[in-house]
Amino acid sequence: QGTLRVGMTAADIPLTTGQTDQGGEGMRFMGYTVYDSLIEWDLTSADKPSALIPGLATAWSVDDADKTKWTFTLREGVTYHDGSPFTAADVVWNFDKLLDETSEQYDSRQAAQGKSRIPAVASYTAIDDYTLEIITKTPDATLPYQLAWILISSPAQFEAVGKDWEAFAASPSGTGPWKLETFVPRERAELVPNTAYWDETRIPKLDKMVLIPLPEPNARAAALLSGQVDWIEAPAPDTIPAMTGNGFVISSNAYPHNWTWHLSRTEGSPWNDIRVRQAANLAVDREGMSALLGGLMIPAKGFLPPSSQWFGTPTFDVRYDPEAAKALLAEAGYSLENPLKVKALISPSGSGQMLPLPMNEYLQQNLAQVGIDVEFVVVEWNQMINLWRAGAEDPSVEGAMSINFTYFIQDPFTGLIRHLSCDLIAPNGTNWGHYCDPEMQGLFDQIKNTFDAEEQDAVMRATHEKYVNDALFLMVTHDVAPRALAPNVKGFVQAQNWYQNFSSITME
Amino acid sequence: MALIETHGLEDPISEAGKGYWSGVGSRLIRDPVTMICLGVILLLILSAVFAPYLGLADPYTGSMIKRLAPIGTEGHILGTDEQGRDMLARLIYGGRLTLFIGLMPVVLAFFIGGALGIVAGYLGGWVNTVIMRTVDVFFAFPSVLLAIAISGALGAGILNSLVSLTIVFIPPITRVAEAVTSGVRSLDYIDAARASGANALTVIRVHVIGNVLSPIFVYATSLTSVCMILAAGLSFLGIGVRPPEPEWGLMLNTLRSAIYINPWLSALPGLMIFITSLCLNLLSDGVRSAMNVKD
Amino acid sequence: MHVMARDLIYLRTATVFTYFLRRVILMLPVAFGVSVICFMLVQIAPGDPLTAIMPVDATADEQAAMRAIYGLDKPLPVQYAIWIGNLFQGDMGKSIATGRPVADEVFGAVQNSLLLAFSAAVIAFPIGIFLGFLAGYFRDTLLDRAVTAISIAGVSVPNYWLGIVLVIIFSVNLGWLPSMGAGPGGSQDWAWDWLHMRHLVLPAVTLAVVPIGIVARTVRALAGDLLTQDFVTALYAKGMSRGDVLRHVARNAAATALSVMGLQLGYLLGGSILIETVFNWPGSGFLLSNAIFQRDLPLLQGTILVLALFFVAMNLIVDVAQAAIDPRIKRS
Amino acid sequence: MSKTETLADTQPDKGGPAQPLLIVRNLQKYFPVRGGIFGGKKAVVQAVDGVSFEVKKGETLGIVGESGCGKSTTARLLIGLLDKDKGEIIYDGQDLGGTLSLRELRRGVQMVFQDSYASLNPRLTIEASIAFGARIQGLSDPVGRARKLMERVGLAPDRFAQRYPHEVSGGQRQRINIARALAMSPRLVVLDEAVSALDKSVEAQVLNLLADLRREFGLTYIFISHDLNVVRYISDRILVMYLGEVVEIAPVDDIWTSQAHPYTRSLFSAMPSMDPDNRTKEPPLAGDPPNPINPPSGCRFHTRCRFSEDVCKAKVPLLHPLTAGSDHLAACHLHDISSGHSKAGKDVFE
Amino acid sequence: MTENLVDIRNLNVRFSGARTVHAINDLTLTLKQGETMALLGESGSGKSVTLKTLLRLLPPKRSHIDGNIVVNGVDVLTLSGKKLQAYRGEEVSMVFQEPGLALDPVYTVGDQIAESVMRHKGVRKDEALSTALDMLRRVRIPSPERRLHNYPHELSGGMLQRVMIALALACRPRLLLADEPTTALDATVQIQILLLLRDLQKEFGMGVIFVTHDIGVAVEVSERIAVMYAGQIVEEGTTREIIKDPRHPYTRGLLAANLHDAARGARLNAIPGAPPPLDTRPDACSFAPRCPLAEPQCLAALPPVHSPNDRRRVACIHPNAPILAE
Ligand SMILES: Nc1ncnc2c1ncn2[C@@H]1O[C@H](COP(=O)(O)OP(=O)(O)OP(=O)(O)O)[C@@H](O)[C@H]1O
Ligand SMILES: Nc1ncnc2c1ncn2[C@@H]1O[C@H](COP(=O)(O)OP(=O)(O)OP(=O)(O)O)[C@@H](O)[C@H]1O
Ligand SMILES: [Mg+2]
Ligand SMILES: [Mg+2]
Repeated sequence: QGTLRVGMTAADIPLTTGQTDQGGEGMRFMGYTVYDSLIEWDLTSADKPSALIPGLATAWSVDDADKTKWTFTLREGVTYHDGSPFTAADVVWNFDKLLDETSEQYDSRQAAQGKSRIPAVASYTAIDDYTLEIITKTPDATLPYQLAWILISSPAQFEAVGKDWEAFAASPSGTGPWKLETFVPRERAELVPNTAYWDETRIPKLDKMVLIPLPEPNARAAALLSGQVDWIEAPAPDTIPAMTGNGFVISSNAYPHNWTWHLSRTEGSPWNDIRVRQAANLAVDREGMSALLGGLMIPAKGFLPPSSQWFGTPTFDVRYDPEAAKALLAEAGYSLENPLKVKALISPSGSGQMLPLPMNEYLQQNLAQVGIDVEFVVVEWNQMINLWRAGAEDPSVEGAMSINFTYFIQDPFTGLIRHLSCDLIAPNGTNWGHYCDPEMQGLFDQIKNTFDAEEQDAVMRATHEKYVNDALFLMVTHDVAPRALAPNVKGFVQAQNWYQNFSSITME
Repeated sequence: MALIETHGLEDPISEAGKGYWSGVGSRLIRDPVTMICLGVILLLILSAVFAPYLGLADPYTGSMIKRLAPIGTEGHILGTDEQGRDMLARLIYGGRLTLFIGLMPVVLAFFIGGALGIVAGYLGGWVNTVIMRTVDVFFAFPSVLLAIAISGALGAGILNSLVSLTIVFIPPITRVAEAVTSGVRSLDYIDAARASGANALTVIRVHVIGNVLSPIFVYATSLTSVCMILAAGLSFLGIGVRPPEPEWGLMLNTLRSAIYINPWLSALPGLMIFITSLCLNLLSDGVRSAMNVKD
Repeated sequence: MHVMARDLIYLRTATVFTYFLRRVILMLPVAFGVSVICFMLVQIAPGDPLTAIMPVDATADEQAAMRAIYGLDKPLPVQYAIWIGNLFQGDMGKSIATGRPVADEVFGAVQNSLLLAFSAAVIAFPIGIFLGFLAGYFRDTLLDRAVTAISIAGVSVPNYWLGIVLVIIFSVNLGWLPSMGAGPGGSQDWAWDWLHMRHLVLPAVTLAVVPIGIVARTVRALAGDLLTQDFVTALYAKGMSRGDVLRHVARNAAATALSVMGLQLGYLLGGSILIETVFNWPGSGFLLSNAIFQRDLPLLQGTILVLALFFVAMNLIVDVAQAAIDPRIKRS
Repeated sequence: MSKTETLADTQPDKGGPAQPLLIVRNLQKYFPVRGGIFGGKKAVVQAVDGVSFEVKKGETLGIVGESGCGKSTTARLLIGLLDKDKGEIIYDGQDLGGTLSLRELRRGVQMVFQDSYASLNPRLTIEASIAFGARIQGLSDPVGRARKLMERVGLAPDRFAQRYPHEVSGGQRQRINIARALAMSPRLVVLDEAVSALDKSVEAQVLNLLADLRREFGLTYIFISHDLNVVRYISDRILVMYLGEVVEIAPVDDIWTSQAHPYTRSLFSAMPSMDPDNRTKEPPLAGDPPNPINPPSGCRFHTRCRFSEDVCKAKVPLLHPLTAGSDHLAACHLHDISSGHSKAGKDVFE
Repeated sequence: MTENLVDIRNLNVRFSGARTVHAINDLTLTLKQGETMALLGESGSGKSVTLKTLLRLLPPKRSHIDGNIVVNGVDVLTLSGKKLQAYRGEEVSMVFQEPGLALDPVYTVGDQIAESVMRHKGVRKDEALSTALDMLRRVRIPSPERRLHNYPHELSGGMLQRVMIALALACRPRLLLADEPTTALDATVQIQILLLLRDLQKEFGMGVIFVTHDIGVAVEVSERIAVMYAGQIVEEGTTREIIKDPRHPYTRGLLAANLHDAARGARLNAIPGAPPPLDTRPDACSFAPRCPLAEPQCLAALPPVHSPNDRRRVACIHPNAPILAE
């Protein structure tokens, strides 16, 4: 019971039509609340990394003979908020919404958000009401992870509001545990429980959940402290003492996020020398940085958080050891007197970037102490995204040899493959540093072709071990998704995931 | 017939031969408030200029361990900021940038707008029409809005702030310069000068500039405090000076969350902005009354 | 005699109306200039406005497709022509970030800003007038000094900072007033009750500080100036009381004071961006700062255009009202 | 200071003594008044309309008339501070805009303004103000000239040269203005209400000075005033203006004893009497002068004239001699037998 | 004493502030009921200050007044509050030099006259307006009904001064103060106003103090003339006496400078120099530095007041000196 008022970091209510915008937060509050996907994340546990579980699909399998052909069995008896039943045809309709520009339900805004999430999908057919077939372009074992992105909106509702996404946005309909009751752009959205939700354990206990965009961290803090909201996302570290002092609860947990310097591996980059890469990783005093973040971080031990199921057992120990770093640099021919000079791209802000400026300046000091002189190229966040898309060889990066980026690393593709795959070298893909290594590429292929989940996990671990051992990134820290809760918010379990389950929450 | 105040023929004014500016000066000196404000501003400017020689801590590097040290901490009289950098040093170095982007646009606008206004006011006719109608368009934007719009479009950066603020302050100065100039233009001594055969340039140089400059100047000084607050506001909003530069508006922004930990510390940049703009305002008022220029 | 009076009133109304028409016509080129400046804002902006809304790993093709949708692939004059053409049909384009029509977004936000601006004006103007009158009347006394000090402090204070301080004191520490938002249920279900109006208090007070100073200074100068004029002496000379004289002075000051206040209202509307950000007030300033940070240029453009036109209209109203109040209409 | 010294730079006489120093023909100046919905031209002030007169070498022409009748406008037209709409200005036989440039004209014609304070640049010392014109005209030793002139107008250069205008009295400022005008060694000085703002006692001092200077430098004056006594004292001939037009010109004694134009007559009768036993009984004219924006048709004075008849409304009277060859000219139908006025040619005033 | 409408005794007015001005120094003046007196003097001689003191219009903070003023039996200097308001406008009223500045620009002239009538006569607005209309008629304004609803800026200078006079006389005051009411007007209009005032004075029978620096104007309106110099009355007498038989050298100088019958081309008999600054209280003859007849004793002490007949006086040691040429 009760009303939970949430202060989001987004500046606006995320897109309500299905495929949301506003990044991870959009999916968290407006995606998995109002909608379901075929395959979902298990958000019930705080103790272990979340795994995929059945959503609107109850089972899926890949054809033994044709590894591009997948069959999905869909859940029966699921109805949308508008009362219409969910069938396989709806899934096809939703894929067309994103992929088929000629379909009447094609929505460029949702497509912009969703299309790139399912690069493997070639075609899809409804075999019967509850069986769906998907053909992938090439064999790709990561398809389930991709499908976890895609949210299913109600075709019947689309029809009912006059085939207009604008109108649909105002009264959306999905199959999710929450229904959107009202919404005022940029101000608030009110969600109420979907009492007919197919998973009874996830029928919300609250009467209402109100989402309020509060992009400014201090406004968020003030709103929480003055009792106008009960929950805020990402409290500013310095406001936390005031909150805990007043009985507010800080919830945090590891989740698949990292804060790194993506290194350039183009011709002539000093980062091509593994000794330099390792030295840099050894030079960073991650514990010291923790003070800056009010302890709300997990020092990096690798590219993935230490608690990840894919962490493995790398041999290179990412730790703070300036002496070792100096030794390595000396081998590579650099010293305090003759420091290595590098340029680094950073941005003063950006979603998920934590506190980019102080953190980078801190890094700069750390690196200077072992003989790496960093000069920053500071650009706006939007410009940074452009530079990230352009890649390390693009002239517009002005010779920068690294880019400070934070990554969503929740699944095999976003977690590992996209950063270093030879076929994704920028500007055609997301491999900013132009890294291309046959051995790594082999591992990536293996991931895509390993259809057994556990075997696939093993390959993932091997891949991550190579990430760490070769020190392919400057691995700095992981965010812990802090959120501050009023004392009377009970029953929240923070999963190790970008998304969260709000159904268990009650207000006292 | 009270047009003329009459003095004795013998020696009406004891300080005969004394220039206009020395009169202004002596009136200023007798005004304690203005002098104090002048002192504060001079102090700020001097300390900003000579910051590197004051033996201050490095305003760019700090230590995370000492972050947010309270005012009065040993070695950091005014405490440290969120990155453990010395506040005193940052405030003083911050004065550099803040005063620079707070005063420079007005200075630039004073020259540009002043020149435009004098030309428009003296020449009149279509030159006046073109200049003043263009100025009118800019007047359609409230100044804050215009500054934010241009800065918002151009993006953050010192140069961009300078450009946008200068654009904001050119129109009002042009308008005042035009009004003052056309007022002076209609006075008999301008006619007398023209009647002696002097060309427009000479008349402007000898007779116009000297008489319009001080009202324009006084008006411009009254804009400095607005400009400073606006410049700091841009930084505060994140579209002015970029971190890690010390700038009061920006410091105010980055120290905002520290208000829960160390409220006095986070109030310091705001206080500096307030004091400086207060002094600028009082100074401008003082100069105005000393020059006895009517509004 | 009464017929004559009515004729004169008619004449005056007619003059005011002619004046109004002339002002409207004079306003057109200004409005055109405003539209050009607003349009140019997008052009001077570096970078690609679409970046912010695409997922970071969107491909080049996907971006090009989006660009075409927003018409950003056409040459400049064409874009302007389309933009201005659409403007006349009330279409200011769509927000890049939300896809919603800019017009809807802006007008909703401007309403909220107006609410805030008017509230600030309701606080600022009476106080400013009162203080200014006091200072002007008791010119060169201690009271005058005090009022001058207050008004200078008012215009010197960075109000965004003041806003933060007020929030800490009255919302966080004392818990008396809410720190953000336009009412417990958002701006949509605004009502004139305390529950809603308490949300207005802090932002309106913060916003009022500067105009209090400005109005006080203006009124002080006006009153001080008027009180030294011959007609005031003449009023005393015919036996008028202090109150009568003040009435005359007030009536004389009305037109100028009104125009200053009208402009201030315009400034309040256009200048509240920082305050709206601090208080999360869903107004035009808040919208503008969102537009800036999301590089939502159509929205930026639209918001500024509407605010500027509002300001132009405000000027017009003020001018005409001034002409209507003040019998000495300027004829040139 | 000898006379020749100062006059060394004076423009040489061109036309000889018979050539009038200044001839003005049909001078016209209309000021547009903006208004109307489109802010366009709506009306014109007919400030000066068809003014003609001559000024002989060495004489003083007084111009009188009520406020707004175009005296100052005429003066400003004469030295080119305003551009004339129509008409000719001939200086010593040379036509302005033709053989004579504006710059040359300004060497020969200078002006003293009414408001002694506004006509001095507050930021220049007195010496600099006086020297400015001479410097512009490229005359030798402008500062020395200035100091000599200061001495001549009765201001000790040592005490006054470095003062600023606000540091001297009104009478002294007007002396400075006179010195400033003389610094370019003009031949004609236009004095626009030069003594009107001064107190009676100071006025007398300045008038004495002007008379001395005229004699000493052989100057020609155009002396504008609304004070008939002053004009009478200083002028040789008097020109009367009404609403932008010349209504009468005559030698001072002629006009003093018999005014030909009804307006002139009213103007003279309006002078306060100085005899307590013989005070004015009846105001000579009723009402205020009409607005020059839409001046009355025909004779502009007809709305206030006792003798007004239809012809006055219809026809513009021309300025012509009262008797052939007379230098007493008037623009009135009463004095034009052929005008059709019923009382034309009769002595109506007694 | 009671037969005097105005009785000013030993009035001193001093202004303090940035510089001290001893504007009025020991001024004594009487006016009988129905009499018109011209106060003549050059700029700064204290004419306006005298009038303002009579109406208590000087800024109370910066002006220091002492002496005695009785108007119609009322001790003016002790008045305050309601009594002062009743006195102003009802007993005594004033016409100003610049009617354009002395009328409130945003009220119609009718309202401004009516306002005064309402205040002093306690009548209703429409009644007051008809009084105003009647007054406008009496000052001979053409089409007064229309003018009643005009704003000041819509009227010409002469018309405004008529309105001002109508306003001043609306409550039938016993004393009218006129401060150079015609200086700003054209010659043809000035004479109209002067004659109007003369007529109205006869009609209303009030006392008038008329300030001017123009002797001709004084002659037109007044029976008596008092000549002021540096805050003092240097000579007083009937108009005829002052014009025909001036005794004080300053009065003589003024008359000589008047050009009225100065021969053309002849040198004018100008008074040299300029009036003294009034920063100290004069303890000698203020005119002495400019006086052709000055003697050492003039600079040593205040001159004696010589009174040849009852209401005639001259403050000079040479009251009987023959008129000198130059
Ligand atoms: N620059 C101008 N623009 C418009 N009207 C003008 C201008 N200058 C003069 N006038 C008008 O022309 C008419 C004649 O003015 P002018 O100054 O020549 O009169 P004047 O005889 O000198 O009067 P005064 O005795 O008041 O000095 C007046 O009605 C005046 O308002
Ligand atoms: N309010 C005041 N404060 C200070 N000094 C004043 C004030 N009013 C008048 N004076 C001074 O008092 C003296 C007499 O002034 P007053 O106005 O009476 O002169 P006036 O004879 O009316 O001259 P005018 O002919 O110029 O009107 C002047 O020196 C003037 O400067
Ligand atoms: Mg004139
Ligand atoms: Mg006076």
